[in-house]
Amino acid sequence: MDLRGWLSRRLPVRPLVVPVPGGTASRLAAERTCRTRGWYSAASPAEANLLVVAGATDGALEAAVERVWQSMPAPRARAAIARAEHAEGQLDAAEATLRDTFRQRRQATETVHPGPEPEMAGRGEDRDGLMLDQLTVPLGPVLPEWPAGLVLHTTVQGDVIQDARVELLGLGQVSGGTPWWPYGGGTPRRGLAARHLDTCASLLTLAGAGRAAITARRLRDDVLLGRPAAELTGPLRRWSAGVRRSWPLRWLLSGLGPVDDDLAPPPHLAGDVLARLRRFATAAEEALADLDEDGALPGRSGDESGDAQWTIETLPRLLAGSELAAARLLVASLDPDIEALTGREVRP
Amino acid sequence: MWQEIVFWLCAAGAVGTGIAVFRVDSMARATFALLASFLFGAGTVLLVELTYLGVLVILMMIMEMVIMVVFMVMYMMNPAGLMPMSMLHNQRGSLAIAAGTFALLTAGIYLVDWPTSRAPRPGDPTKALGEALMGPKMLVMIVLGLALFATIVATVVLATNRGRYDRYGDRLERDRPDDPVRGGVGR
Amino acid sequence: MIELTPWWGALLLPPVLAAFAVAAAVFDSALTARAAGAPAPRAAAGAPLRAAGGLLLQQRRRTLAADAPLWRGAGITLAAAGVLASLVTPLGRWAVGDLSVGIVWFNAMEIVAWAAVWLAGWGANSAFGLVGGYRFIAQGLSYELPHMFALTAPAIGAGSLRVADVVSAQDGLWFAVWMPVAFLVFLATVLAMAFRRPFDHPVSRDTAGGVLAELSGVDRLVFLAGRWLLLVSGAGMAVALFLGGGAGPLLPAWLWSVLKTAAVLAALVWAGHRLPTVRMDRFAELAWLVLIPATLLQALFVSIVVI
Amino acid sequence: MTLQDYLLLAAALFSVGLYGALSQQSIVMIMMGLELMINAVIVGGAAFWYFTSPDRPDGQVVVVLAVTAMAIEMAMGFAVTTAVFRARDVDMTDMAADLRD
Amino acid sequence: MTFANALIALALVLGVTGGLYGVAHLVRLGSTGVGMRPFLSGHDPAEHALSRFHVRWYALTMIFLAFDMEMVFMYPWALVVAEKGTSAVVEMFVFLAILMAGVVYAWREGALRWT
Repeated sequence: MDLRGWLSRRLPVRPLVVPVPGGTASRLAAERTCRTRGWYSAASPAEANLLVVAGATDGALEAAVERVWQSMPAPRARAAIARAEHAEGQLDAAEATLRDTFRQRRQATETVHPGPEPEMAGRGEDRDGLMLDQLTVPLGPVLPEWPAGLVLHTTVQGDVIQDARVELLGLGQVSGGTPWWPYGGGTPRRGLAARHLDTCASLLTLAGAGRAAITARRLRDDVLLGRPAAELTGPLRRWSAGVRRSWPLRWLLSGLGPVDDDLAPPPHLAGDVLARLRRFATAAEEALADLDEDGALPGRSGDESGDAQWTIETLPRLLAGSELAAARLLVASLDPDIEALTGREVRP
Repeated sequence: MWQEIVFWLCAAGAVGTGIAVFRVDSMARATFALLASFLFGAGTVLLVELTYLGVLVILMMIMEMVIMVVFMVMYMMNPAGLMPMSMLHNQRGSLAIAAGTFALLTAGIYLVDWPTSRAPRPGDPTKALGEALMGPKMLVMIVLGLALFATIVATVVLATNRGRYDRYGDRLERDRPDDPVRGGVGR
Repeated sequence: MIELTPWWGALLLPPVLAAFAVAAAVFDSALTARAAGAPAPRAAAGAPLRAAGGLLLQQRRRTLAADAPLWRGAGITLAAAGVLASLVTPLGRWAVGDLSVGIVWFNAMEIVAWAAVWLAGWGANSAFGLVGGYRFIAQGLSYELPHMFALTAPAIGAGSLRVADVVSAQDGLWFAVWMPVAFLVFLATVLAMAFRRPFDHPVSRDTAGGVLAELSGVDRLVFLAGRWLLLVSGAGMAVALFLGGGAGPLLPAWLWSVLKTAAVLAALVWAGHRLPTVRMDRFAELAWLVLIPATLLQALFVSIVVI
Repeated sequence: MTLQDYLLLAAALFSVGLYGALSQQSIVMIMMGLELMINAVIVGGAAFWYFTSPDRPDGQVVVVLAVTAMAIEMAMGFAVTTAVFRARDVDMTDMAADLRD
Repeated sequence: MTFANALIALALVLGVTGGLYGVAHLVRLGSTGVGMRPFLSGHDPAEHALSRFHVRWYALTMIFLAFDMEMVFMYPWALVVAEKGTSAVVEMFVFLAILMAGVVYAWREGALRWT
């Protein structure tokens, strides 16, 4: 009885989806396929066994994906999804390689080529007077619930970010310079509703509200699949009311990552993480209310390049002095769409 | 019979890990060697039918060693022992003093004839301790209570960088403290 | 009323706890599957066992310059602590161990998880693991004192630290009825003790799985099994201290214990799915300024009733 | 398992702690030496209670006192280390000898 | 008897864990990945993470140490409170009130918040 084969046939697939600028459509398709197949996404390469690269990668992004691939334990499989339609097929092929123990055993013996040797951490000043060691923690391209293509090189002392530097990767890949949101998702209002739901989903996952996040993802996929508005308003209203009235979320997210007025934020990005979450939830509801007309677009306007540019410029100031958990929630609440920047020349 | 074996095992373990505390160079290993020494010590206390105090030492020592490791890793030069360096001074002298005290103590132990008591053992030593703390030994508890209160105040004064005047303004007039990180209660 | 099982009783303790742990894991994955609209939740029933098989197959990893002995020891210590914590918890009429200070023993065994989780985070030589490990100690410092006072309330009610006496003292009225605050705080701190959602900040996704960021293969399996065992032991102790252990009208005592523990476990896992992750910089003040006075007043109320 | 054996163990622990406290430079390591000594006091107290006066609770009170004293000593030690580290930016006893301010 | 049962249960747990490691060794696909780089979102680590971690709640640890010693007295007190009557209750809760006063002072000083 080949125990190894028996086990690997029953192995649950744990995908690690790598979002890439220009690959939003394939990322959404990959996420939907994984969710409907009951594959729960992994939080780190140690936990993952399927690396899904949603879009074409180049240069530094390719190197980052390669390093993550090296640090994934066997059995592991890889799927590069260039177009959304191929998502199903490529994921099936990847699952087949994953469960093929003979190939996995041969693959597992590859030698791991080591990178540069890290040295001891250096010390730095801190706001509470203790000079202790600082680590450089890049919150980079391959991280769960992270905007595609954004890299934040942060210096962290303890778990507080001392300073952060923004870098954008994979901008050259955006096909034809037109961002996917909101026009890629069918009518602009449907695309906008899906965009707000996507932001809320990643923010709620980071805040730990698992059920609300999964429901948001299901609604986002249904909106993008073109299901009629009448069918979606009921569940969306319940979800949105649940998010807005949840007192634990209010207690946990209020006063976090405040954007005050002297930073001149776009109107819908002002306030703290809780205000933005509630604003996006109501905006998704309004966008869904009259789904197929073309009236004024609530919440984020169609063109997001202004938001993304503002976010890229003010992120270092916002993040200096904030904890890692608060910083992740802040970036998820701003959720800059890097693809929107291709239309303009980029000044990080 | 098995009590003898267990006792000598615990004794050897306690002294062995005690020595390892100062031999090993990674701070995390030093602290958990000290924890192992305490656990072996608690083993001997359990052997002497003081179950409450034995389990109490296990409970309190694990907590204190975890807190100790937090500070060891925070302040020591190379906490994980990745860079070989020695933090010792006048090793010779201290070894001599330690060996001397040990010889002195052992001589004392074997020369003095300790009183042995035929008194009846109490049924439940913990209840005896409880009655003592409530009765004749009440002074011990209250004095230690005040000492703990003094410790809280002293540690807060010594360790915190920003006091209430930095948070609420010089005349404590601000109603919302300006802390870097918000807390759960109040603003 | 509770008598000590012979030596083979101790052999039964880990399997019983493992059965409870698998049942709780199945219920947890069924809840997640139902929320995600994945294929029939029934198929999710096998998910934890398949996941365990997958982890057995997975290649183990050791990061560069990691403190391997301490790191590997963390998972095994957590599993051992999870099992030893319910040494004194009675199942119906049998208890594997009978210590005159059973409550203090349970408390000591769950503190072992502090050292184990910090070691799992520190040993991996990874920034995310380190942050996760330190988050668990901050969580421990916040939940521990309300937890201890919640444990002391039944001890005062029964006038003894022996779990068997506490169970027999609940013949007339279960302690959960006249010590509600202590019961609720105890259930919340059992979730915090086993770092289950909503207190799963040490292993949450914002630091790529925190303490679990570098664990893979059988080390991860042993660590997660220890975490489930700790939750099961906490639920078992909640039944023994607050819900009258094996007491119940028709059914035999051990069946009552099984049903009550299953109910408490289901409630804990279900609560986890409803609440967001609690961050410790918010929970610390709440614990010290709200939960501790609440449990102290509960202890005062109980001691006034007792004298 | 006689009183002498227990006291021998206590003496051994005490002298290891003494060696550690004297030979280490950093304040935190000296505290670990101190704690080994208090561990010796705990074992000694328990032994005295069992062998010489089990009917009187004094031995147990000594152990409780030792545990509490260790906690207080640790808390104060860490507070002093934090204060010294913030003021002097070093935790070596030699360099921190001139604690003027 | 309890001591023997505890040892048997511990031995069984360690045995099962050893068994799991054995089975994992049997069905392994590849040897243990040595020298793996920790996960930093696809970048190589610049320094060892094992560094002097600046903990933000060190004041909380000291208050916890002091307050926790109160539990040392509370457990035996719980046994005798029934016989001793009101004097024991008054004494213990005066003791607790003193310590709670310390905690409220620490809260005013901002010690319960992250620095």
